[in-house]
Amino acid sequence: MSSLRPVPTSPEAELSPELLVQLHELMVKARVLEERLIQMYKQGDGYFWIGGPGEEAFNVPLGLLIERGQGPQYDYCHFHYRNSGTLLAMGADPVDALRQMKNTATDPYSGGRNFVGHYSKREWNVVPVSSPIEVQYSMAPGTALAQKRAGGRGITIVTGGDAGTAEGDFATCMIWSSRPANPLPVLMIVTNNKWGISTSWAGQHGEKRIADRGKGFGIESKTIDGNDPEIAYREIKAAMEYVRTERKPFLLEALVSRLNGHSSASGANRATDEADCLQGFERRMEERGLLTRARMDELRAQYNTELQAAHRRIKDEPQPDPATITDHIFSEKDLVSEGRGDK
Amino acid sequence: MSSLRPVPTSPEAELSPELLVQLHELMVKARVLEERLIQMYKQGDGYFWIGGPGEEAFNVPLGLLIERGQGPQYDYCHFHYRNSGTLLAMGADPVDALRQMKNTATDPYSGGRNFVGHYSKREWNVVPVSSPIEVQYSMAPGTALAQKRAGGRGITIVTGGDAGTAEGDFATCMIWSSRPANPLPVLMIVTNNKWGISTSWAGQHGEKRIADRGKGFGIESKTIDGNDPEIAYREIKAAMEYVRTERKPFLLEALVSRLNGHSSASGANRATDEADCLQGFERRMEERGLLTRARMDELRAQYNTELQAAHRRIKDEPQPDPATITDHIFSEKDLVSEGRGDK
Amino acid sequence: MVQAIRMALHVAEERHGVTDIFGEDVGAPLGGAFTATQGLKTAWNSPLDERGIVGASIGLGLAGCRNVAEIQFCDYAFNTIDLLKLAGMMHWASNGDWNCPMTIMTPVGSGIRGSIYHSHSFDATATHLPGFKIMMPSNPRDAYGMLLSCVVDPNPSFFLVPKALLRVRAQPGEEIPGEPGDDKALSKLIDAPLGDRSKWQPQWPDTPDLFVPFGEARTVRQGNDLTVVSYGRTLPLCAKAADELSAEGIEAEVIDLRSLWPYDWERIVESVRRTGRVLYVNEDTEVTNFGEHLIRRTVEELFYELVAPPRLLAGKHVPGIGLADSLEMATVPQLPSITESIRALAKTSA
Amino acid sequence: MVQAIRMALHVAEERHGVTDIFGEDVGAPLGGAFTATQGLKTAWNSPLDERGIVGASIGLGLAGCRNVAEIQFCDYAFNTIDLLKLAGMMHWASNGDWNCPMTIMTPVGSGIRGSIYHSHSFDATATHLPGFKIMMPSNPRDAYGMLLSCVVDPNPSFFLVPKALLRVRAQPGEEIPGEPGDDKALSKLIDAPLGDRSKWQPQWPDTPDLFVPFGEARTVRQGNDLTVVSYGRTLPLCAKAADELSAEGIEAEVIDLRSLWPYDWERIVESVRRTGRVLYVNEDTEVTNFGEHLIRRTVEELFYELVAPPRLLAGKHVPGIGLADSLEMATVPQLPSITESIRALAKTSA
Ligand SMILES: Cc1ncc(C[n+]2csc(CCOP(=O)(O)OP(=O)(O)O)c2C)c(N)n1
Ligand SMILES: Cc1ncc(C[n+]2csc(CCOP(=O)(O)OP(=O)(O)O)c2C)c(N)n1
Ligand SMILES: [Mg+2]
Ligand SMILES: [Mg+2]
Repeated sequence: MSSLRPVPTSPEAELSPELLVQLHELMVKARVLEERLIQMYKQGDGYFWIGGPGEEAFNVPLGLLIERGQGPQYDYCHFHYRNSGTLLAMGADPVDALRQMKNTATDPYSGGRNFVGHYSKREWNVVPVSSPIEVQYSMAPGTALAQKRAGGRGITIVTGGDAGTAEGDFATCMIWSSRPANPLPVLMIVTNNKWGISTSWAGQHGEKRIADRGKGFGIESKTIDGNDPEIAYREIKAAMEYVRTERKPFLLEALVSRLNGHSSASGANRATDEADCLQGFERRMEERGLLTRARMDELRAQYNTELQAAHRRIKDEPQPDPATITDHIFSEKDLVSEGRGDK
Repeated sequence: MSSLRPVPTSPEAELSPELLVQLHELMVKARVLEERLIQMYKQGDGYFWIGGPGEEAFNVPLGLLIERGQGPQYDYCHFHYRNSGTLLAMGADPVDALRQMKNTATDPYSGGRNFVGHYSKREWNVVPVSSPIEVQYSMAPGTALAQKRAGGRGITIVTGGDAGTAEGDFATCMIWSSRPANPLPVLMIVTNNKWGISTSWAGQHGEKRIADRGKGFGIESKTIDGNDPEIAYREIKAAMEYVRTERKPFLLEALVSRLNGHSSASGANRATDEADCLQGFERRMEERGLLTRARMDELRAQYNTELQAAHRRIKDEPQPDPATITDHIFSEKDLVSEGRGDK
Repeated sequence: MVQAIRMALHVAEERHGVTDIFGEDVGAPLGGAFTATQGLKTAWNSPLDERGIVGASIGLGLAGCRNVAEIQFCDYAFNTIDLLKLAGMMHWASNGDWNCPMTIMTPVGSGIRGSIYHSHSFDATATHLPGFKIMMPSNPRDAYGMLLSCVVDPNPSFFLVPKALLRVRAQPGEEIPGEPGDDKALSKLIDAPLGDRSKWQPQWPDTPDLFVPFGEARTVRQGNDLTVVSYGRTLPLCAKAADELSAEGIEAEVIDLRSLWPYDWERIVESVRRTGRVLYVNEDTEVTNFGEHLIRRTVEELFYELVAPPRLLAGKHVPGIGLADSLEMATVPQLPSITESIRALAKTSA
Repeated sequence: MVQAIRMALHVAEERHGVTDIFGEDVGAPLGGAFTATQGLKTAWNSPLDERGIVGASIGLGLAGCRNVAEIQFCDYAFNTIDLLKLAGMMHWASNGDWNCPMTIMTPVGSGIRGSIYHSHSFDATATHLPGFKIMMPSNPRDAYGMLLSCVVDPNPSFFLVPKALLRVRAQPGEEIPGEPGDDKALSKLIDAPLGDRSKWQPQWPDTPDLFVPFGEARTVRQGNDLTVVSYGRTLPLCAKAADELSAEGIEAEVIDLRSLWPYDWERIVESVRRTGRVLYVNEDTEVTNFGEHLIRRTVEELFYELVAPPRLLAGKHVPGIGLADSLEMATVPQLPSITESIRALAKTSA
């Protein structure tokens, strides 16, 4: 579908140099986008920032591997608020994230109604991201059920954080996906950054690995290093392949970093005690001679310039008209059913 | 506390003949009570019946082993609607269950407000049973926290059915009880009768054993035959001992029968395809020469007569005064705090 | 009424693309706690998990699968209000990008000696959830036509079923076209037999599409002395009380609101302009009650045309309905209290 | 106001037997999303699970442990309504056998550009839950005295915190006795420092017991032209609007309801009898809104003393508050709309 989509590789195979370069490029783009959004917050061009710096090594491969499209033959995406890298890898225009940050009327995801990172794109099966933690896990079985019935290889992907797995919805997703009467193609993802805002994982979670919670239900599961894009790419691909063909759930836990704290509510400043997946990957790319420092600096500078320009541009875009608050309470048309037809 | 309370036995030891006879007596009493309640329903002396025939072999030992009393030094009981045998074994007067069945003003558990089997007895730490499935599992960590802090051997016991474990509250209980920062003395019990009303366990539950769900959290767990009172007694005792001394949770799954269907809504008729724990136990007691058929028949007849008489008696007890519907919306006094003092 | 619901669901899955009718005990063998889903080809049993039920309903809706999700009793929907809110804002929060066709069907209210947890009402809660359309029938044909309207609507909807009326039959002339006039004959066609049902197949009568439009009330009795607006269980009681009071020379107009959101304000206005007196009747608890919204709007727009204070008769503000008959009768409106309220309002002098 | 809450919690754990103050991020190091629980000795962090929080709060209450459970934003309490109902009926359902002392503390309402999920109100939902007492402050001293009242009450209570007012300071003469008059001095004593807090200890000023009684409103401004009843965020706006309108010759009486359940009906009656006009203001969505209850009661009991229709100014019936300032301003009452509503009501002719 998308020109970004890479040629399939077998799960065990080394990733091709082209793919590695593409992963890097998108990781840089995602990082620069988040930095720009934080910048906007600090300059008063937006009330609140939340996003995914530190999760690029996982989120970018995820986005590349998603079968993007509309309707049950494609993947349904139930994301949380740290998936900007995934959206970029799927082909989203970063300027639109800036628009949502500045809550402009032109924000294509919510028309200035919702926080940044709260994506919605029916064309790509990206269901509206909402702030309440974990509710996406209760909805995921519904889209997966539609896909199971439709046949094909479409799967449902749901993402969330570690702390949120304490909500009952996480259990709901496992229970509904592993029903013997009708197991469902759900890829359950948890990006474990060891924090829920200020609360450390250590005191709250009796389980050694979140992935272990799948075992009681007979759900295949794995914990991976989400800071390495090569591992992430291969493991996501393998997990997806399992879900696509077996039509059964898989629980994937990725250990990731939280590079700028929880959100702007905690300052959004760069943490010094967290591993940076981008730095690590760039080092390896340099060592392997796949990219030079200069090329990488240039790339970053280029994205920076682009987004700075975009920031300036969207500053003057209109704010939503107050009279529109009552628009779209009810839909006149059944958009989702009309959009279901395969294409 | 109660004269019914047996002398402690080591978990492995054979149960004494006296204890076996006592278990049998209470199982018969519990069975006769349920049969009377069903009878009342069929005669129009009550709008709805629900109860625990088929669970006596588990519920009676449970009741005998509970440390009965008021406040955190004693056990807190968060029961569901099938625990009549447990209450009897704790020393409840069966007549009171008849009163609740007939929703009389004299019903000591709810004053004619709630369904039969919905016990409440602050004096014994029996918190009000409520109809919504599984909410008791969300409340249990609260009483256990009070007990952990108070010191001593008091534990929190929570019971529920198999189907209800699909509610998020079941996961909540495991999460809150196994927090590394403060593990809690909760004995989580699931009586698995393989049914949720008309819905078979088989199609809905991906886990092989409900007890397996504890493993992910590092919670000790076990599945036992709940149709054998000797096994039940020993296993409940061992599990309790673990919780009392380790001050950590334990998950105990007991496989039981459902002898009269779900409730009066499904007719309350005797099922023919379920093992009857009382029959099995009586056979063994006879074989071992501990009881004769004649003695057992006599016992049953005696309870029958007693409860029939009680039924007649309570028929004429007054119904609640309509003006009382607004009584007890708010409490003037802090009853639970006043009742907390050790005794 | 329960058969009307079942027939509507059959039509919904046959002709209107409903792919899933699900919830606790909704599928075989039981076909629902009240038999509303017996014999339906897309009915299935879910885990005992209301959050999962509502979540799956939303997910199915987002995937374009029209579905009817049952909460066995509305009393058990109160741990899902966040998910319902989410459903109600899907279209709005995405600025019109997504919609979510789904119907939550749930029995509500008193009347079966259901005690504390089988007697709750849901109209106050539902009307406080923006983004939902809400229907509540008082007779079988309306149940049929409302459920079909809910199902074909592209938005989330509540179909609230007054459980006290589930065994009620159609008034003569108000049958669903195509259903056999004879109750026994209908039962034979579509009620599952007792005992083994594994080989049973329902014989569906050929009933047509029939849609009760959202926002359209129905005047069930005309009168010029006062206006009574109700819905669900209390509606037939209001009609009965009004009929009886005719003997006393009181002629009450009785309006069945039917659609709680959107609602037929025009019809209320027209009637209250004529009568100058209005009584709203429902059985939800009376504090922060939907009838209070209707009173607010009444005084906002019709204050100067009222000849007596508008009234609400609703359930007492108590934590639940007690099991004993004496308690239930004292807690929610019954024929005597409705009659008395109508009489009192008719006599209130201006 | 946030420091007043913290001081009340300190007094509650020191002198009134509170054993647990808990919720998401309530304990160290953060001490609450709004710093309300910094430095408290019984504060601890819970798992991210609101059902567990409310459940544990009930369990603690049943075990006789007075406790304050925080829901980080009331927007996240909507999956716990069933548990809240349960808490509210513990005493009633057991026919007086058990009671359940517990306080649910939660920030409510708009005013921080919180977008859809940090702007919800909770007063409509809370007042529809029998068995709860409900307080909502509009100034620091009330926050202090209400929280203490909630804590010592033997029943479940809601302490609803208008998040827009958390940074508001006491009016001169309305300080809490014992607190240093100087804000900086207070901050130095009890605000946790930035950076490493592991060795920090708060220096609590010696503040006395002070209880705002349930059911007691406060007249913040006297006037004879009309009565304005509000609470929380909109209360200071109503007072300000009234002050401004004085220049136009409109003298509004402004009542801070403070205690939403039970509420001070006598004070409203006395005032409305005098003024004949009443405006209720809150920011929850306007359909099935607690202000509509107050209007219902007003017309029920004071109809013939009204000289103009009683009015409600509340939030628009939309699924949420949009992030953009333009959207938030258009959705919930602000100074201009409040001023305009008061003016219009004062001028409505009888
Ligand atoms: C239901 C709910 N409760 C509380 C919050 C407030 N909150 C926002 S993010 C967050 C922590 C989430 O932690 P985690 O799930 O680990 O995700 P992370 O932010 O670390 O990626 C909390 C408590 C919320 N948004 N939703
Ligand atoms: C929250 C909730 N949902 C639904 C119901 C209706 N209901 C009552 S009992 C029951 C089945 C319970 O099955 P299980 O948990 O296995 O317990 P069992 O009755 O078999 O002992 C259901 C669905 C309820 N009481 N509460
Ligand atoms: Mg985290
Ligand atoms: Mg069961």
